[in-house]
Amino acid sequence: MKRLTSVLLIMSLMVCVVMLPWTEAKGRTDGNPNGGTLNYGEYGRAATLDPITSNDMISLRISELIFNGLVGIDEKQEIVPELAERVQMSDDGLKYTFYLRKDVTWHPKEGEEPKAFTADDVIFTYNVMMHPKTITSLKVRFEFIESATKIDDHTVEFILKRPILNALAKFSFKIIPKHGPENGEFLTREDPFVHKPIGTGPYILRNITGDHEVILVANEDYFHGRPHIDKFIAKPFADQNIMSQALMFNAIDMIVLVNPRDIPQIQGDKHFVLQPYNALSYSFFGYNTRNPLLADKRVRKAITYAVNRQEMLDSFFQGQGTIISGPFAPGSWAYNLDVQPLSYAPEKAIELLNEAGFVQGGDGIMEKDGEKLSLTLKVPIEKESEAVKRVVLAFKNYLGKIGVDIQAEFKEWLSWKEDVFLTHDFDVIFASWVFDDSADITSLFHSSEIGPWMNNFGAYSNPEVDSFIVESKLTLDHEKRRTIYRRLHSILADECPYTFLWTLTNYAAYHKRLRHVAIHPYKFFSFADGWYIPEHDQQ
Amino acid sequence: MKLTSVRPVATLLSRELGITALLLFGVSLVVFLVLYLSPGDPFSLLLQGQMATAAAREGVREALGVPKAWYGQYLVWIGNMLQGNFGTSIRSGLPVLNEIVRVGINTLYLTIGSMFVTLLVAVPIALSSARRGTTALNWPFTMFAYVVSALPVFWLGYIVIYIFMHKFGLFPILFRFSRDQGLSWLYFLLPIFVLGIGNGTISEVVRFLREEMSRVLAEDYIRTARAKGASIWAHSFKEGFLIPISEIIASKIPFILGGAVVVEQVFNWPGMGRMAWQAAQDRDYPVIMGIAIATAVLVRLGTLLQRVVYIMVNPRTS
Amino acid sequence: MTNLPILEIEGLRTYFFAKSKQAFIRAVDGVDLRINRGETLGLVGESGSGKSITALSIMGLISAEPGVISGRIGFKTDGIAVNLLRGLEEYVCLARKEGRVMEVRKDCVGWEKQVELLMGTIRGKEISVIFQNPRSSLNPFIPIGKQITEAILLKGRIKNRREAKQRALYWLEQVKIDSPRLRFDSYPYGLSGGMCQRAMVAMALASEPSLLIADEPTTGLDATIQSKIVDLLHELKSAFNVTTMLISHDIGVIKRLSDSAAVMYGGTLMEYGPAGDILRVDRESKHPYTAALLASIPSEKHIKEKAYLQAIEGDVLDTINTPDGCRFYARCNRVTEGIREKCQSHEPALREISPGHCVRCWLYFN
Amino acid sequence: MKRYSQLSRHVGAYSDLPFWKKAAPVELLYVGYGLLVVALVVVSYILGATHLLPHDPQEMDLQLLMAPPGTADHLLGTDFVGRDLLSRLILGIQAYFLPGLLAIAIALTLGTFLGVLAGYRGGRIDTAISYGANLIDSFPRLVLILLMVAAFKPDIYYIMVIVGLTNVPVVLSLIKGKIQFLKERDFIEAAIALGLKSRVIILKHILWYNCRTVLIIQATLGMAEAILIETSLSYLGFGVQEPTPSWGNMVQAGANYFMQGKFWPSTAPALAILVTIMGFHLLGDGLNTILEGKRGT
Repeated sequence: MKRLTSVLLIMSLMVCVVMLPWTEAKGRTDGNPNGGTLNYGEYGRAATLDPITSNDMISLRISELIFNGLVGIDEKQEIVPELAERVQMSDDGLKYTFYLRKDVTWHPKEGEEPKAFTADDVIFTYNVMMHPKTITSLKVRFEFIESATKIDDHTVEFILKRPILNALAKFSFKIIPKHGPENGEFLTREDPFVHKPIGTGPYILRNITGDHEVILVANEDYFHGRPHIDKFIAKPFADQNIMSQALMFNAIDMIVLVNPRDIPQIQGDKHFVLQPYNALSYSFFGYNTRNPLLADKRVRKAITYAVNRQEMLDSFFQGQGTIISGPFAPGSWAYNLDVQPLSYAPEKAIELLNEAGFVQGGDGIMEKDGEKLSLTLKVPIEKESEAVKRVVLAFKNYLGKIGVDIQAEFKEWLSWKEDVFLTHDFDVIFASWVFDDSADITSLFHSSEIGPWMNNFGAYSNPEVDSFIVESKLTLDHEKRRTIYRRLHSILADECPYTFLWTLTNYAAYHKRLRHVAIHPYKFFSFADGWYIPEHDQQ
Repeated sequence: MKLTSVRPVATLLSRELGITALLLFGVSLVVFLVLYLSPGDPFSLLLQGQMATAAAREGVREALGVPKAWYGQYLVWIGNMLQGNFGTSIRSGLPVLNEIVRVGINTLYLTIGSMFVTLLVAVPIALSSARRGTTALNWPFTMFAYVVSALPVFWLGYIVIYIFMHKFGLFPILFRFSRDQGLSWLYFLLPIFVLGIGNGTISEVVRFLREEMSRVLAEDYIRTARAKGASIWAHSFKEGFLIPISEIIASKIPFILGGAVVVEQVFNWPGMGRMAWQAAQDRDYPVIMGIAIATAVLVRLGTLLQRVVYIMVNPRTS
Repeated sequence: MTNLPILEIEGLRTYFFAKSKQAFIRAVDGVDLRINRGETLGLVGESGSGKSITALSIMGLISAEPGVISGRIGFKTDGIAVNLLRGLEEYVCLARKEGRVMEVRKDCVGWEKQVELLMGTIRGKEISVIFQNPRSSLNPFIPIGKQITEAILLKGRIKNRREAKQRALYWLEQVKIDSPRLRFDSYPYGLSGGMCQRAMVAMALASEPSLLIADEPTTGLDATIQSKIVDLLHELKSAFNVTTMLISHDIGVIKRLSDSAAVMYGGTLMEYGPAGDILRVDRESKHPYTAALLASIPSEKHIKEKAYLQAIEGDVLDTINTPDGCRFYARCNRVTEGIREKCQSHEPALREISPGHCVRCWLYFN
Repeated sequence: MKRYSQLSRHVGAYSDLPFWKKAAPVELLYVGYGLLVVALVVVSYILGATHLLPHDPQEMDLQLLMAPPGTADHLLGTDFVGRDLLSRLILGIQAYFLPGLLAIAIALTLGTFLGVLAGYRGGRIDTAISYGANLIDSFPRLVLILLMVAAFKPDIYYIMVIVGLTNVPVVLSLIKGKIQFLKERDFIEAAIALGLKSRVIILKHILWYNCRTVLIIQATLGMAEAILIETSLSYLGFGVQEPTPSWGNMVQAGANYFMQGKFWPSTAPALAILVTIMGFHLLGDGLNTILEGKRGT
């Protein structure tokens, strides 16, 4: 839903901004062997492969292999140079000057000499991104940039509209070549470039097969040095069960996201490694405060009390996750550890309901002056995602125990979206947000965000929260901001506009012959050029 | 017979073409309407990854130069279609026609193949029980046919896959991951087999063919044939076999296409069914329309086949 | 004309089991017949008297399930001598409860196999049939020429197709179909009933059978056509002198075509002998049923004397529970007191009252 | 005279059936089986209504997910949220029965009506109707269903309406065929000549005497098809939705564990489907044979 980068990244930012200029990035001198092929399974297919028009996770992962940004992050989650050697920012934080590497060349276009990477490409990318005819979800992220100008062939200068925190991280957007797209001004999905993109990254797109397999080969003259593994092949699957079997039977070597139900089976097999990484998203039950019953904070809180989150986490997700009490990533600077998640306490829940004027009706359902406490819970249908079904059913079950009647209504994805964000025809929804970088929660809880196709679908408005949010946006002082967020956190935890559930631990599974596998929580393949397969396993 | 039946076939073809054109128009219109009625904006998928505001959504339409009113869109679409341009997929931006042709071939394999399997199973059973009535020989087979046509197709698929993996360890081949060409035919065979067995029509086919055949076998002219010592098969072939079979093929194509949607997902088969499903979820209307047209054409071809056979065979019509 | 029998039927019984009534329908109930070479036997009787079933039994076309046949049908030409019912009854079982037959099980596969085995060399080679209503009896999907050619090829004398076609055309001429070449390729639906019947005849004769069974060849055609067909058959008879078993309810036809005649009633023979003797109206010594039959058709006598035709009183025999006595008793108008309860209690045997002329009636047992 | 006869009046010579072959004709068994299945449906309703089920089909035990069969007081084990499989299995049929009937009703009534119209009147009406039928046949069913489901909501009744509609052409052509057959045999002219009202001819002589078997078979098939379609949709996620138990969504949920060697949660409902569909098919067959007085499987 919302664009994101790692929240951990934001923390490390505080440190590394001071560390300029960076140490020169080292080449592939680790002496690990080259060769071998990596087949990895994806659930679904990439729509497009360029970094601008594409907006699904699968394409995002692939473009991570093909392209580079001006800056990147290393395995220690620190900002490191990629296409830029170094960056200079003005003291007012409005001017960013990037000095580009001179040794970077684009992947060869068939029948052409590989072109060198220059400032023009950066400007081109920025312009294309911002062109009205280019449809991309990136636009909103870069509206803070005033202008981009080329100083010389290897120097680019960005002027910001206003100083913002961790701006540098945002310059990790991928650069596309000026000579890439056929159209010189904007990029649409009909441009051939989106299906055979060329980049500067460690892997070159060779072709897409009839079965929609994306085949990538090592870029011999990658400026960080040739990646170890010769070939990456992304295989699309339409059935997760089959995909996990494909792994178990060595038809593929890696699954980027393992379905929780398959974790035990894979754990049981010595040939495979399960590698956890942060899901960077959290699940919640969101309430529609337009419904007078739910406008009452006590009811929302009662529901939160009535739900046994730990039990669900344990029996549905093998306990792989953390229960949260607020809209921030646990462990991030914004997360307030003093606020404990509400414990599972049905009796408290009932107390609260009584307090709110509800009494047990004849049929065991709570009612307040004749009105039953019966809510419709709308859930989007996802093929074979029983995780969602499980949570929803359990929720219904828990609330039944305290006399709240839940009518679970599963709806097809797009019509669910309209119900929730356009017509607001729901009482409760089950959904997940991915964390916003800079942990900005404006769009979720600020009263100005109430309306069609706005993120504050529950029409939650609380002047106190509003004012805190505004205040936090104005300040640039990190500590100040931190305290404000801790405040916000505790308010929201108490007000329960959502029942915050958990942030899960994702698992990638791969055959143990893959070595030195480091995973970026979100882009996944950021460090893939360091992965390798020992000779004896390369067959 | 050849001579007598060429002319009527020609006239038939010309007439069918007209009808088909009409039907295609109807199909496209209805599908488009349904699309329009179903909630969800096809272009919202371009903005996925952010919560697109109403304004942003309009912006997209502006950018793509899409008419606002649905009939506008439809007219544009059909205008292009008549020039043989089916537009490009909203999701992938690829030209719809090529895509459909590419995956359509696979689905065609699947459909025709499994139709063949279905007949292969059903026909002998039907004929033997039409000729001889229930016998100790054909009864078990009949029951078998009934059982398999009562199985949920995807479950059958799972079973087959499971068996082939765990018993024969053939997984890589099943999914074309093996470079071993020697066994790759299995990849084609299994889905066809599963869909052919599990499309739930076998019992129907058996019943229909059996009834038709036994009706024909009771005809006077068959008695004459027997009195002549001629082969009953040869004499009952046209009315008792050819015509019913062509009818079955024509009428079952839509069913099997439906089954393909499921089987293609289970077997990871790059076909039209999967494409259709994806497109329907994205409301990717150029693709959906394209597929609707393609299926309609396929079905019409089936009907056409039936009519042609009927006319070729049946002297009364010439 | 030699007197060698080509077909000898002895005690032929063809029963059909009616599940609903749990009883046998005795379609044919003890028929003894012999046809000599070159002669034409006319089998006459009301509809439902078992004429056609007899013919079907001979051809082994009793497919109706469960049909039960017994007796003996000896077929004999130079070279072949078989009992066309050999071993059939092994394929039938009866389920009884206190003596009553509850169900009949027929191993159709075995039965069919056996029949094929027996008839393989007979059907279309030795015996061929002309069925009634030619329209439905000819394959509507195959041109008549083809069907005739097929018959010729099946006979096996002629192997080569072109020859066979020539032969077929020849036969089409023989049966007086005008412009045979044209008709050769036309389908039954395109031809008149008469045409079809001619084609049928051509097909039957084309295989040059040693015995021809014509089952109601004129039924379902209008009068003028009927007579034309009869003429045709007559000519063919004199031309080719085929041994024929002619089945018809039309005494006129029988009279015209047959040398000897058999009168059937209720599944068995009532009278059997030279056609001349039996079918002459004025002759006295004959079975009451025959007499009644004759009385029911117009003849010169009637026309001269402007006499009324007499219909036969009563209904055709109920073949499920046939009486112990004479089958015709119920309708007989010549029962004398002397023989009444014999008629009631015992069925008379066929008795030869003059050389070659047998009658099944107590009147002639004195 | 009876010299040669083996087949005497009381059919002496023919050997008797051995007792074990004196079974009822197979058709009766079919019908019996079919009726048994129908009876089971009724039983399911009774049990559902009287809460005589072993467990509350909605009651979950999160500590006991995917329990194998024979686990303490869960005869068939539990499903992916720890609900008792047996109880849900028993209720499963109810997801289909009434909706299935709806689909059948639509298909039969519309199909018959249009069929009679086309067959009896013929001419322009006929052509128009057959175009309509072709139109329906030409749609990609499942995709249409998905869009409909999206447009309204994934409710089995909506789905069944569509299924019913897509089956109209089948019934239609059957009825039409019958009528044309009768016309060829000059049956209808005869009836008219007898001075029968066309209402009588159609209802009594055409539909009742000549089409009832076809219709019955179509009905039984319709029920079977309803079940199978819902199952396919369940696999795609658009069948009967939780928490309502349906065999389709049970098989789907269970099948997720099939590859891990846990067969029971999908096998039980799959077998239920199998048994039921067989029941309806055989019921149709048996009735067909008995009503038409034909032999055959």
